[in-house]
Amino acid sequence: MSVLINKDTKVIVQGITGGMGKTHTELMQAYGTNIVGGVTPGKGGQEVCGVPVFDSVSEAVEKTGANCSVIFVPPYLALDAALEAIDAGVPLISVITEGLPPQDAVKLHAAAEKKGVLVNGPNCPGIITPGECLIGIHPGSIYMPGRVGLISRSGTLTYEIGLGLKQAGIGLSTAVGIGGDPIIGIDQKISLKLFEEDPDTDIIILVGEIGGTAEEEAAEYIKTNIKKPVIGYIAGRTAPPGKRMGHAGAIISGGKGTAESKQKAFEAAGVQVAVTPSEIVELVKQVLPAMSV
Amino acid sequence: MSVLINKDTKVIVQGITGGMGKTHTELMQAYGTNIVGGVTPGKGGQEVCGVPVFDSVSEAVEKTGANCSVIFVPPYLALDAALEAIDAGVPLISVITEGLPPQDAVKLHAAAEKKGVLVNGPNCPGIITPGECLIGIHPGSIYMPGRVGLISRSGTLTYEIGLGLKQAGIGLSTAVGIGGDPIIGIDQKISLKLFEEDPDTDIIILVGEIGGTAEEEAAEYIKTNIKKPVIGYIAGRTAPPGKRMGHAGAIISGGKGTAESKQKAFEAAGVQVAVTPSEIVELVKQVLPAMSV
Amino acid sequence: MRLREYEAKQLFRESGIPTPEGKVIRYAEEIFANKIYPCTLKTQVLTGGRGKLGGIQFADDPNDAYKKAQDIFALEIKGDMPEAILVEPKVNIKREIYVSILIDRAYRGPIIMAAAEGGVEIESSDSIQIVPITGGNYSSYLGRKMATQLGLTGKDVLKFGNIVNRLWDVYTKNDCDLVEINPLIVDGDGNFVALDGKITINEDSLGRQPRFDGMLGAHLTDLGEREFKGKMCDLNIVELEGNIGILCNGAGLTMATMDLVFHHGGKPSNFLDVGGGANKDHVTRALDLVASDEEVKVLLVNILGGITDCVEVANALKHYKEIRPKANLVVRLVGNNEEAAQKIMNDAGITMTNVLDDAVKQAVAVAA
Amino acid sequence: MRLREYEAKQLFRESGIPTPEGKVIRYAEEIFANKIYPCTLKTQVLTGGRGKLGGIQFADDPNDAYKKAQDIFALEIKGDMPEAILVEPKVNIKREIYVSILIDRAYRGPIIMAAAEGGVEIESSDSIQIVPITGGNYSSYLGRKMATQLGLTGKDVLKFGNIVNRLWDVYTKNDCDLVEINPLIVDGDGNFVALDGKITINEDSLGRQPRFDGMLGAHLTDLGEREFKGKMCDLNIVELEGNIGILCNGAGLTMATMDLVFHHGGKPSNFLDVGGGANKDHVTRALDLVASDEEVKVLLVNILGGITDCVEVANALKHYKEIRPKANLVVRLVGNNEEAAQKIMNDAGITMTNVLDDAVKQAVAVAA
Repeated sequence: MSVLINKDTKVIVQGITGGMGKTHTELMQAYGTNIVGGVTPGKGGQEVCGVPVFDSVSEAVEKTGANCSVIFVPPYLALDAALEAIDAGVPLISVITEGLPPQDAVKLHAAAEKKGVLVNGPNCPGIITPGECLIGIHPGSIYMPGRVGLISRSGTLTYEIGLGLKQAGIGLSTAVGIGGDPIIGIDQKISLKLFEEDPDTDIIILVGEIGGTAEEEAAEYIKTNIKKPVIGYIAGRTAPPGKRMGHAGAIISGGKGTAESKQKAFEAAGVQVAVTPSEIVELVKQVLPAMSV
Repeated sequence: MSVLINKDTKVIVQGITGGMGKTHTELMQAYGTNIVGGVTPGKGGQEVCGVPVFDSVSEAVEKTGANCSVIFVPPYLALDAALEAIDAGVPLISVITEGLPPQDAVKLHAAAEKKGVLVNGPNCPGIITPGECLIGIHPGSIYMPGRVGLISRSGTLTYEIGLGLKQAGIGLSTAVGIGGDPIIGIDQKISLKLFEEDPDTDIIILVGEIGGTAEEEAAEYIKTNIKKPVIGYIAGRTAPPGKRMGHAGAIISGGKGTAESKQKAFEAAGVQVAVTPSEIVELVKQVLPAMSV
Repeated sequence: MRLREYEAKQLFRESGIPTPEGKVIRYAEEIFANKIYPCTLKTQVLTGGRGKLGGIQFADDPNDAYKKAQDIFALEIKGDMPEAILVEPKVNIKREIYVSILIDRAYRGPIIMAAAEGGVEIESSDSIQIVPITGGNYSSYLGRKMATQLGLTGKDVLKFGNIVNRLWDVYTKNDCDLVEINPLIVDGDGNFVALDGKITINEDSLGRQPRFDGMLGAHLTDLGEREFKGKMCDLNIVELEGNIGILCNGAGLTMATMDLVFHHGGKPSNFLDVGGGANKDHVTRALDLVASDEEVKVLLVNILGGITDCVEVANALKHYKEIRPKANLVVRLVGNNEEAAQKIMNDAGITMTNVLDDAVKQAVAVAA
Repeated sequence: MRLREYEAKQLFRESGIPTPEGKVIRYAEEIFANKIYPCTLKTQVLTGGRGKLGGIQFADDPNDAYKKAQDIFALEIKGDMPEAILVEPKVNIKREIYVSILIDRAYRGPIIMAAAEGGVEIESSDSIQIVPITGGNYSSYLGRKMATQLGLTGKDVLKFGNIVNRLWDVYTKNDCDLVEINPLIVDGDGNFVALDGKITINEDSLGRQPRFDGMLGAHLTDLGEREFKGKMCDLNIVELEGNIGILCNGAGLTMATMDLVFHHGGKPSNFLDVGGGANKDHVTRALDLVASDEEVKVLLVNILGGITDCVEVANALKHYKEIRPKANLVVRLVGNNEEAAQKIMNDAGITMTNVLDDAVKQAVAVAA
């Protein structure tokens, strides 16, 4: 079992004919993801990566029965692409695209909420259920299947932790890369709820970073809603205040969004906090035997 | 009993300081409607018709506990006024204003649906529960309380029928003037449902007119959902095709929206159809004794 | 307010929709400034079906064009004389498409309507496709969705989608009831071009669309003289064939009253809805308008005052009676401020009838 | 991209927000064209707190103004030299208000933020009011709602609401992250005027806002030289005080790596996130940028390829090593296309470390 995606997920790729779309379609296919088609307006009728390309999402859904879309289109076209997928009734959409203007993101998420559509991202690595299905840009080979749920704001840091766990022989039920943008769809709370309800997830790892108050809110949520053990990590403990850290723009400003505040919130919610990525693995190892008792 | 409004309804008037707003506030008060305040941005703090004027709907709701708003503001300001009432959590809004641009009406109703707010109108006479509460511009004196529910697209025709019934000693539970615009909130179906569920309504009168397909849709709805007797009437049987009839713009065009089509739909749904307004009264008289058996 | 073809095309171009490079001429002699042949000359009238009636001609050279321009300027189309001719280069048509945006009651909002074949009989076409624009929230994919519904493929999906994007711009920017391109053609080079267009500006919105100020009158050619005058002072009158003038307030009541006149064997000479909240002056104008029809033997006034104050109507009737003491007048006046109105009417010597059927029967009897 | 005051005010005026009638001067001598006294001279720098540092002066006559203009042009504000002075007539301030529109994570959309008192310390004010603009759907009542929340009454509700309407126009039309008027003043005649303003254009949106083309560089005065260069080629580098250069992909991993360097007792000289999907050339530019810092004793590269192709990184490292054979390089490179990258690295004689902690420890040891 897993959350959000599994071996039965039928995926279409919006922007499949672009360089990035094509490359990652091949990687997803190599991983075993059931890519049933692609969408590039104006290129319908072609075949790319062995799957048909359609001019519209509704046509793709109708002809393939797709229930998930991964979006690789350029930033200024991503809102329209996502609205198209929402309108076509796709229940799960992963927007990989980085650099979506925030005013577009607001419209995207408002439309998704209205229709009850789950949107992963934007600016995210996607989701992987190891051994079953990969949507997005995760390097599939560095994860193994197992019973740990992973939630992360950062893409590459997700890989880091997946790899560390694999090297320790620990696998994941699903890894959800929720994305680093200020406004995202599937957030920490939604992911926590899904993992709590998933019978095949035993432990949850929550990887946060400085900036915003999402971790504090997640900690509040954990207090009352999550019974499974949660292990937390916060990137950016040593970041200088007032500087945008990296492309995702994590920032400590006005004394808000600090690692200390997040760590305290985690601890108050009973979340064990790791100081380094490898410590996460150690903590999981400690919790796992306790659970098998 | 009644539908939508009763003696406990607390009403605010948006546009209370305007000529029409003031006049009809006085008429509503004279009828006994519990007007708790008014809203005119920029005129907060004044008193009009013995009630306080507020600058915003949220302030008015907070201070008065209003659960209904009647809107008398000019056409190009009506969308904003209605959005303000929706945002302030007012559950029932009656937009009396005529001449709201259709593109504004689309936005208004989309916002209302999203929040589950009932909007009466625009371009409507409002609603009256005789003897208890009047919102809008109905001349209160021509109705009497009773057990007949009245739904009408036309304002003055509603009065005509209310008067005819009163002269025959028949009263109304509630009269809902749904308004003549192409896009309205509380429509025939919603009104039918409310009257069907109202224990103090025995018969329903449905007054339609040529143009559009609302009557045909209502007939379909009646077939499967309405057990109470329904008496129908359609204005415009003799209207020449292709001509806009009156300010509300009822029109038969392209062979659609004809009185014949509506009459057939009514008859197929078991709705008795009156050919003149006075015949409505006769039909009600026939049905009433049958019911008291 | 329906625009003429050349006006519609101007709005198209402002929003980036390609049209043929046309020129508007108001005198036949202006045709000699046209340098591109063969060309098309199209009469600029508001009524449809001008092509079948000779309003569209093709010309191969200046002399031919001059003769045809003279013909067209002299040609009345269903009572409408052309105010101009639009001259355009004749285009190479590979394909014709119909596309429009309009508000639809059933969808509670705007829809895109299109058909894979353009043409004049589009209303009755079976191939009409619809894409709703839910809540008025447009995004480009909706235009492309329509493209695929029409069976377009490849680059044509983007080209057609782009036309719809711009059509949406025309529709919202100008508060339109309808924007229509018919036909939207694909020319020899594969470009999408609006060959003919129809735009209806929502009349309730004219007050916030200053660019159309003062244009309404020149765009109402399908109305009779009284209908036109009424429209110009916000009185909605429809002229009929009979001899009973009807003046009511509200479309529903006016229609019911008209139906009732027919029902009781009478013939209305008109249908006049004074609208909501009419004051004395407005009602006076309405009364004058009906009275200006010499066929009218009796004037049937049926007013139920809600937003309309009965006193305002009574004062207008009093004034009317003073000017035309012999006019036949049947009056029913009920509703807000009824008692005060009653008094004015009594003082003016106008009798009132309380029951609608009685009033109608009385009017029919007088007119017979 | 944060705009200077005079640039912000230009956008304000384009959307109809009143500002004082100002003039931008770039040479002190231009002050003599100013005719209105007393006047205010304001240095046009990007950093805040200019008033306390002498960047705002008042002058009563041309000679006074000239002297002060010279002073201001010579005055550095937190490392920033003025590129211009904004000269405005001194205004009569009856009241100061703070108002802004910005995106807020918690509300998942834009909010109106305002306080009944303007001033520089607004961030820490207790009187901040918030009105969310749900789903980005603005309507005028939201501005008026804020007015009433601020305690404004009467005509001021409409005047303030009108300012917010226009501020929303500025915000959406220019793809802003933030539009702020501080203070919004009420002058002696009761008019609302934007006395100072701050606008931040969203950098991801610059590509669709052609009016700001080429302006980014001149609006980054708070960056170090390398930070500036990085920004200009889409490399996000933050300069620190140590001697270990860090090059990673992704903000989270870069921060985690930086944290780990500190954790193991090292001192990073910088933090560089090459972003997602970097190719060989981009990584080469990143490597050159870090290497240009003479303090860097060792370069720690930690790349986990997802959207980034490990081969592209390997080729960049190979090239780097060829040019600087003696440079200390600790490399960890895992993920998509890892085997092929491994081969390139082996051929180039660069050893790789598989475990992050090992890589960091190794770098710390080399730098010590």
